[in-house]
Order: sequence, then structure tokens, then C-alpha cells
Amino acid sequence: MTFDFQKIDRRRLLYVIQLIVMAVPLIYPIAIPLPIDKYSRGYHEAIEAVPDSTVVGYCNFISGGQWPLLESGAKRTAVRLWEKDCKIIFFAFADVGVPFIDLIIEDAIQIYEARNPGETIEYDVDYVRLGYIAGLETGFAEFLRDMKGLVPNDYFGTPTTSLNMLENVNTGNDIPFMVWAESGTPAPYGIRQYQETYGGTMVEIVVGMLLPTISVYFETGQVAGAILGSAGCAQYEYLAGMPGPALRLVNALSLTTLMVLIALIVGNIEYLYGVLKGGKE
Amino acid sequence: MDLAFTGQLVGAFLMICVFSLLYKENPLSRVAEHALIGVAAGYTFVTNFWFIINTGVNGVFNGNPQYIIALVLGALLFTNLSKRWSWLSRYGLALVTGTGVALAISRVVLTDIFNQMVVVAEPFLSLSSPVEIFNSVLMLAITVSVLSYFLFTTKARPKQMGPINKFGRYAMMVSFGVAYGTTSTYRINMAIGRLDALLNPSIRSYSYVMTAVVLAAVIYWDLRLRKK
Amino acid sequence: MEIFNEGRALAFLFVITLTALLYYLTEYAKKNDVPLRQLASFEAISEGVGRCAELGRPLVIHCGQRNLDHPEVAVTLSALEILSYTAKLCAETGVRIIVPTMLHTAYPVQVERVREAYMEAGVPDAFNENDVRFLSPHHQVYATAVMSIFERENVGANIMVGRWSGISMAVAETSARLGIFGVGGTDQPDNMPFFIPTMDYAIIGEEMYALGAYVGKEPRDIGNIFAKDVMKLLVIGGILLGVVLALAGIPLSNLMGI
Amino acid sequence: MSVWQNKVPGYLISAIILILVAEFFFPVPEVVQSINSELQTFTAICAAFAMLLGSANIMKVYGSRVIKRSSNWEYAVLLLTFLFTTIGFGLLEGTGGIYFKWLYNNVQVPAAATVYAIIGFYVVFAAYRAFRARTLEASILLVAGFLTLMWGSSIGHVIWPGIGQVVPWIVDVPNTAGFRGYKIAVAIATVAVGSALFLHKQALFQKAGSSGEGAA
Repeated sequence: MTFDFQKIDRRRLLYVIQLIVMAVPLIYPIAIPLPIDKYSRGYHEAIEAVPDSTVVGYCNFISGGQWPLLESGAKRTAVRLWEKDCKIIFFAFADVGVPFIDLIIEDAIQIYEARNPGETIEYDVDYVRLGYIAGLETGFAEFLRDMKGLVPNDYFGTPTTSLNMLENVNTGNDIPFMVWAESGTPAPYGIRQYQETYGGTMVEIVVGMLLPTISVYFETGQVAGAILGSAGCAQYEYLAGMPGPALRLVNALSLTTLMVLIALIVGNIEYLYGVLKGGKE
Repeated sequence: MDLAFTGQLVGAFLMICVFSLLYKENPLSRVAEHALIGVAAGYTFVTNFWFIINTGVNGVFNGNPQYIIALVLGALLFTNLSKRWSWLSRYGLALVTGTGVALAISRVVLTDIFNQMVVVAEPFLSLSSPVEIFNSVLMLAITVSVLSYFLFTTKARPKQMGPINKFGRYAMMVSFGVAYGTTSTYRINMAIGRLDALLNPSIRSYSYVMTAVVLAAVIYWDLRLRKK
Repeated sequence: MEIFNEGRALAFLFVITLTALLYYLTEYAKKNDVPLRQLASFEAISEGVGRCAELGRPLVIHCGQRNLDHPEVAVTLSALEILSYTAKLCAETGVRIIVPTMLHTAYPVQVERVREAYMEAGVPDAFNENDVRFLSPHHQVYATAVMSIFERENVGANIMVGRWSGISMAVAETSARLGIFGVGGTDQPDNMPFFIPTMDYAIIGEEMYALGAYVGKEPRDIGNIFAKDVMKLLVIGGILLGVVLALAGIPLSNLMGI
Repeated sequence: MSVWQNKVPGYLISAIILILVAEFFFPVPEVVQSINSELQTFTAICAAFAMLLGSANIMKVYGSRVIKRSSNWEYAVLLLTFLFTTIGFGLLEGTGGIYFKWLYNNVQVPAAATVYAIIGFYVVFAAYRAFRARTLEASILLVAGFLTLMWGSSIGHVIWPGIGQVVPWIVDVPNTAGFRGYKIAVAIATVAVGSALFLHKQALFQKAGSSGEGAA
């Protein structure tokens, strides 16, 4: 019985330490050096290379639990594009992604107006919202073939044919740049349908777990750059010159990861010590 | 207090209740758990109900009478609640499974078999540096040995192949190690994201108070349980 | 007019070869003995049931997270075979079997499978329908509910088959922490690492499908394994041929028409 | 009777597989294409019914707990209250309703995300307790995992700058190759299950072999 207690207590002790390690950087900012990886650099360079006044597609899958990890990059991307006078078309292929588009737009407008006093963002001039589109890959293929046919009305019920911003936009050829904000499972169909078929430039915002998937497409150049998780967001905040919340998340992540490394080392030293002493564990 | 702020507080309270699982399972974590299952089941019910109405039932009345077949097959699934008639639900399941399997067969051969074979073989077209030669040969060796690890009949896998299979297993462990690293990072990141939501300046002070209350209650229950 | 869609002739040949092999090797297995190599996880299942019988504790088996309407349904079908086998062992030894599930499409099938196993074991009345439980279709809710089943019901063995995603870590770790005998794994690589240290016997990748056939031991199962082995050898041969061709300057993709 | 119970559903599966797979490999007439597209809609509707059945089952399981007053039945009452409240708002207001969305956003989303977040805590404890170099295999897993984690943390780059070269190589070469073999094996098995279902050599509803071959 005593053995059990020991085990439980050690477990709780670890949880408490972890809680502190995670929370402190969230409450008090600290400075940890931040290496910039090639994916974020590619992302930044691709966005900077977008010609002024380009029409940009912005598909959002981010929702729920992944939102805090990726929101910073998602919003700052929209801000940076607006600063280049780009016209953004927001849409989603997952119904859960729709409410989060509201948040991206609202906050991005705030950041934009704070950075560019006196300038405003207007609907149908700087962006339009198309809401949820069903059908995933088949839906996306159809979307790029005949956008106004597939989506007769925008999110607010206005006919897409009467939107000024979309006057000359109806196919993948009219959208030279695409932001693909995923969260969980990778969807290479975006690459297949848009990049391979219409040859536009594509950047992705994804969780860090998808590194192995994204690296394949990055090496072939099908994806010009990617924000990978909160670390990628923090790097983009730095590159785009817009400080934000991702830095504190990534600092917390760095410290907690360090804790995992220490836990691995300590656990194994204990184990080896036990083995050397001849005990079981 | 407006609806949005109340929502934030309720959400924060539930989050703290779930986090209390880290100490021990307790009445508050059970409240959160059951609230979650209840709302989730309700949400599932409602979204699918409206999907059936909008796509199926409306479809029948608006030029797609064939959808009546789908509605009948779907409704037959409910025969599963009875012992005697449960076999009727097999028709709906046959439709669902047949479609799933067929889509898989079509997709998998090209992407997961042929394309993978090609990427192993084609680096050998242009080997320029010793590093490239090493990498390509290593990748070939690993892919083949892992594949041979998954041979199960002794006819296809004689004993002499032992060392190759072992090498394959070791190589897989490298992959699992990498997966362990990236997946762990992601999980930790999720935890940090939740904590950040709790520490959001607009509700931070409430979070502190609620955490203290929940923790006190949980410890109290735990002590009482131990006394018993 | 073309006979095949572009680039798909070879894929068709592949599927047809596999189907033909399945057919003929099943016939072959009916007449001949095809020895299989040892599979540790197969013996581990009866070991788990045995432990539960000794200790008088229930056994938990779950069939993963892939629904029957998903393109990747194959793994769930194998999991269902393992469920039938385990349920029958449990029915024979009087071990209570708890089958939590998050698969709304497979739930009815699971009820039938367990009911049938009890009927075959000759104890149809011992089957308790409420022990096959649809907990929730949501991963996270399911994980919490299963974790509390582990704690409340004093479970003796935990068998995790089928496809598992992120929650596998929580479920497997909880079962290991409570000292529950564990057999499990998943067919996809990303969550496999969590099974290796937490389970007493890990089922790695394709072993899941093989296990589904080991439990049946019918000619059709043996034929299935044998056919897949032949296909794997063909793929290995194809890769090696591709390397030789590549060294001669011919890309394999041209040859395959993709 | 058994024909309708076993054989016919089995033939139905074979027919569906045949017609859908045919479209993938061969240029088929338009009528086949439209049948396939209808089939996929049918499947979606049928799957939605299965979800309803799932919810109905939750009601049944927890409802019987309340009726039998089995242990912890009070929580079952709470669960059913939330369930029916959600259904009530959802049916009255539709899926876009304020209260329906409020319940989803403020009960389900935070609670579910936190259950996920808890896994982040298990990761550290599992690192301490479970990931040990017991065997050569476990050691390989451990070293690769350790390096990948170190690479993922910016502090790792400070401790050892070389990590920036080593880990990408591990990810790109041995890791990718290992997964590739693993994936091919699983893919072959997937096709085999499909073929077996088509040939009626894989059971779906009943245990393999229980009613001889041909049982679906």
C-alpha cells in the first residue's frame, strides 16, 4: 500500500511542477532564443512576394483545441495581406471552421487598424466570406472550376454574382495565391486540386505534428512555406514584425519539452541504477 | 453579465473540473464528464437530424424521390434495438460498408503502394554524391526489410530471413521514436493552449478562485474517502 | 476509346491478382497445411482472458476509432474478428466482457458479434446487452468514459484493437498505470509509439490484420494471409526491379504509367 | 430466411464494391457515374441515421441507469438533462440558434479540448515512467524520440546546435523509409480485406466461419 502512495504522490508532484513550468511563461514574459526554420522563412517570403492587390483564397479548418496554437499566425497572415492591398476570399470546407473565420477577421481588422491608423477594412472591397462548402475534395475541385455556380450566395446571403470584389473572379486561375489553414489531419487534396491544377502559390498553417507530411511537399516546392504550430506562429510574428501571443506559448512549450527530456533522463537513470543494483526496477 | 461572459465562466469552470482528474476522479470531474457526454450526444443528434431532414426528406419532395431508399435503409438500422428483427439493419450497414471499402481499394493502390515503390526506386536514377548513395541504399534496405517483417507464413518467410526482419523492426523503432517526439510536442502544446485560455486576462482572477474552490473540494472528498 | 482510365491499368492488375490469389490460396489452404509464424499478441489474448478468469475481473476490449462507413474500414473488420474470438473465450470461461465503443456504425455489429459468441459457447443467457456500450462518438468523451470504466469496474485486462488516434495515449497509459494486463496497437504509425511501452504485448501495424486472421484459423483466413504475403514479395520484387531499371536510366514511374 | 439475413446483404456489398471500383479503373457510362454519386449520398444519409441510433443508445444506457437506480444514477440524470436540453434547443432553434450554439461553444468545446489537454500531462509522466531503455528496441525508440523532442524545443538548439542537422536527416531518411514499409503492408491488407468482402471470404455481420463460407 505504501508503495502505491509513493507512486501516486510522485505523479502528482510531476503534474504540479509541469503546471508551474507551463503557466509561468504564460503569465510572465521571458526571453528564449527563437531559431527560425526554413518553413516559416519560406512562408514569410512567399507572402512578401505576393504582388499588390492580388486576389487571395483563404480556407480555414482551424477550430476548437488547435485554435489557441494557430490563431496568431492565421490573423497576422490576413493583416499582412491587407497591408499589400490584397483581396481575400474566406471559406471553409469543415463546418467547425466557420465560426473561427469570424474571429480571424475581427481580430485581424483590429491589428490592421492599430498598425495603419486612419485606414479601414471594408467588406466586398478587401474581403468576402463564402461560409461552409460541403464535399471536401470534390467540393474544392468544383469550387475552383465554377465558384459562383457552387456558392450562389455569400455567408450573409448576398448573391455572389453581385459582389464587386468577385466581378472578375470565378476559377482557380483568378486566384494566384492560396492560404490553407488546416488543423488536424493533413489534406493534400488542397495541393492536388489547386497547386497541381492551377499552378498558383500555396502556403499552409498547420499543427507541428504534421511536419513529416508538409516536409514532403515543401521539398518538391508544392508548398511555398508553412507555419508549423505555435513555434511557427512565433517565428512568423517575429518575421512579419507583429509581436503577439504565440511567443509566450512557444516559450511555455520549450520549457515543458525540456521537462520531458529531463523526465526521460531521470526515469532512465533510475531504471539503470535499479538494474545495476540487481533489483527489478 | 452577458451571455458571452457567462459562457466563458462556465467553460472555465468545466475546464478546471476536467483538470481536477489529474488529482483524482471526483464528483466534479464526473459532472463535467456527464455534461460533456450529454451535450455531445445532443449535438450529434441535432446536427444529424437536420442533415436527414434537409438532404434526405427535403430531397424526396424536391425532385429526388430515390432518397426514400436511403431513408428506409437508415430507419431499418433501428431494428437493431430488437433481437428478432436486428438482421434487417444489415442492409443499411451493407451499403455503408460497401461504399467505404470500395473507396479505399481505389485510393490506396496508387497512393500507398505504387507511389511509395516509385519514390524508393527513383533516387537511383541520379546518384551524384556519396551521401546520396548512402541515403538511397539505406532507404531501400529499410523499406524492404520492414515490408519483409510483415510476412507471416513460414513459406514466404524462412528462418534465414531472421536478421533482415530484426533490422526492419529496429528501423521501425526509429520511425516510432520520431512519431513519439512530434506527437508529444503536439499534446503538450494542446495543454498549454487550454491553460492559456484559463489565464486569459478577462477571466484570470475568476480562474484562480474557481481553481482554489475545486481543488479544496476534491481534496476534501479524497480525505473523506480515505477515512472510510 | 481507352479501356482503362489513365494510369490505372497496373493498379487494376494489382487488385485482380490479389483477388485471384485470395481465391486460389484459400482453396489451397483447404487441402494443405500452411504453417504460420508465431505471433505473440495472439497467445496474449488467451493469457489476458485467463488472468481475468483467475482474478474474477472483467475484460475490456475495444475496436478502435474507425467507423464502417470510413474508407479505412478494413482495420475495424479485423478488430471485429478479434472481438468475436475474445468474446467466445470469455463466454466459455465465464469472464465478463465489457465492450465500450465509439463507433456508431459498428455498434450494432458488435452487439451481434458478442451475442453470437455467447450463443456458440452455449450460454446465450449470460450475455448482457448493456455491456456493449456506445459511450460517445467524440474521441475525448470516449477516452474519459473508458478511463472511468477502468477505475470503477476493476478491470483485469484491456485489449485495444483497430485504429487508434491521440486518445490511445490516455487510454493505454491509464490501463498501464492501474496495472491492467494490456494487449494492443494500431495499424497507423503516428500513435504506435505509445503502445510499445504501455502494453504488455504490442500489436504493430499490419500484425493487426494478421491477428484478425490468426483468431479465425479458417482456410479463408490462412488464404488471406498467404495471398498478402505473396503480394508483399511481389512489391519487394517490384522495388528491386525499379532500382535496377533506375540504375540503367529508366524511371519506374514511366513503366507503371503514373 | 437465412438467405435474406446473410446472402442478400453479402451480394449487396459485392455489387456496391463492383460498381464503385469500376468507375475508378474504367471509363464508365454517365449513368454509372450518377448511380455512384447517388450511392455516396445514400451512404451519408444512412450514416446520419446510424449517428441517431448512437444517440438513442446513449439515452437507453443512461435511462436504464436512472430507472434501475444503479450506482451514480444521479449523474445519469444530469447527463440526460443536458442531452434533452441540447436536443430541445437544437430542434426549436435549428443548428444556428443562440442557445444551441452557446451550449456547444461553452460546454462541449472547452470540456472536450481539456480532456485532450490532459493527455499533455500524461506525456510527461509517461516519459518519466514508461519510456525506458529496457531493450535495444526501446533504446532506439527512446534515442530517436529524445532527439526529435530536443529539436522541437528552441532550448534544444541552444544546448546542441548540431541538432538542426541531425534530426532533419533522421526525419527524412530512416523515419520516412520505415513508415513507407509499414504503410505498404497496411495498404496491401486494406485491399485484401476489400477483395475478401467482395468474394464473401470476410465476415462482416457474423464471426468468420460460423455459418460456413458465403456468410456475409
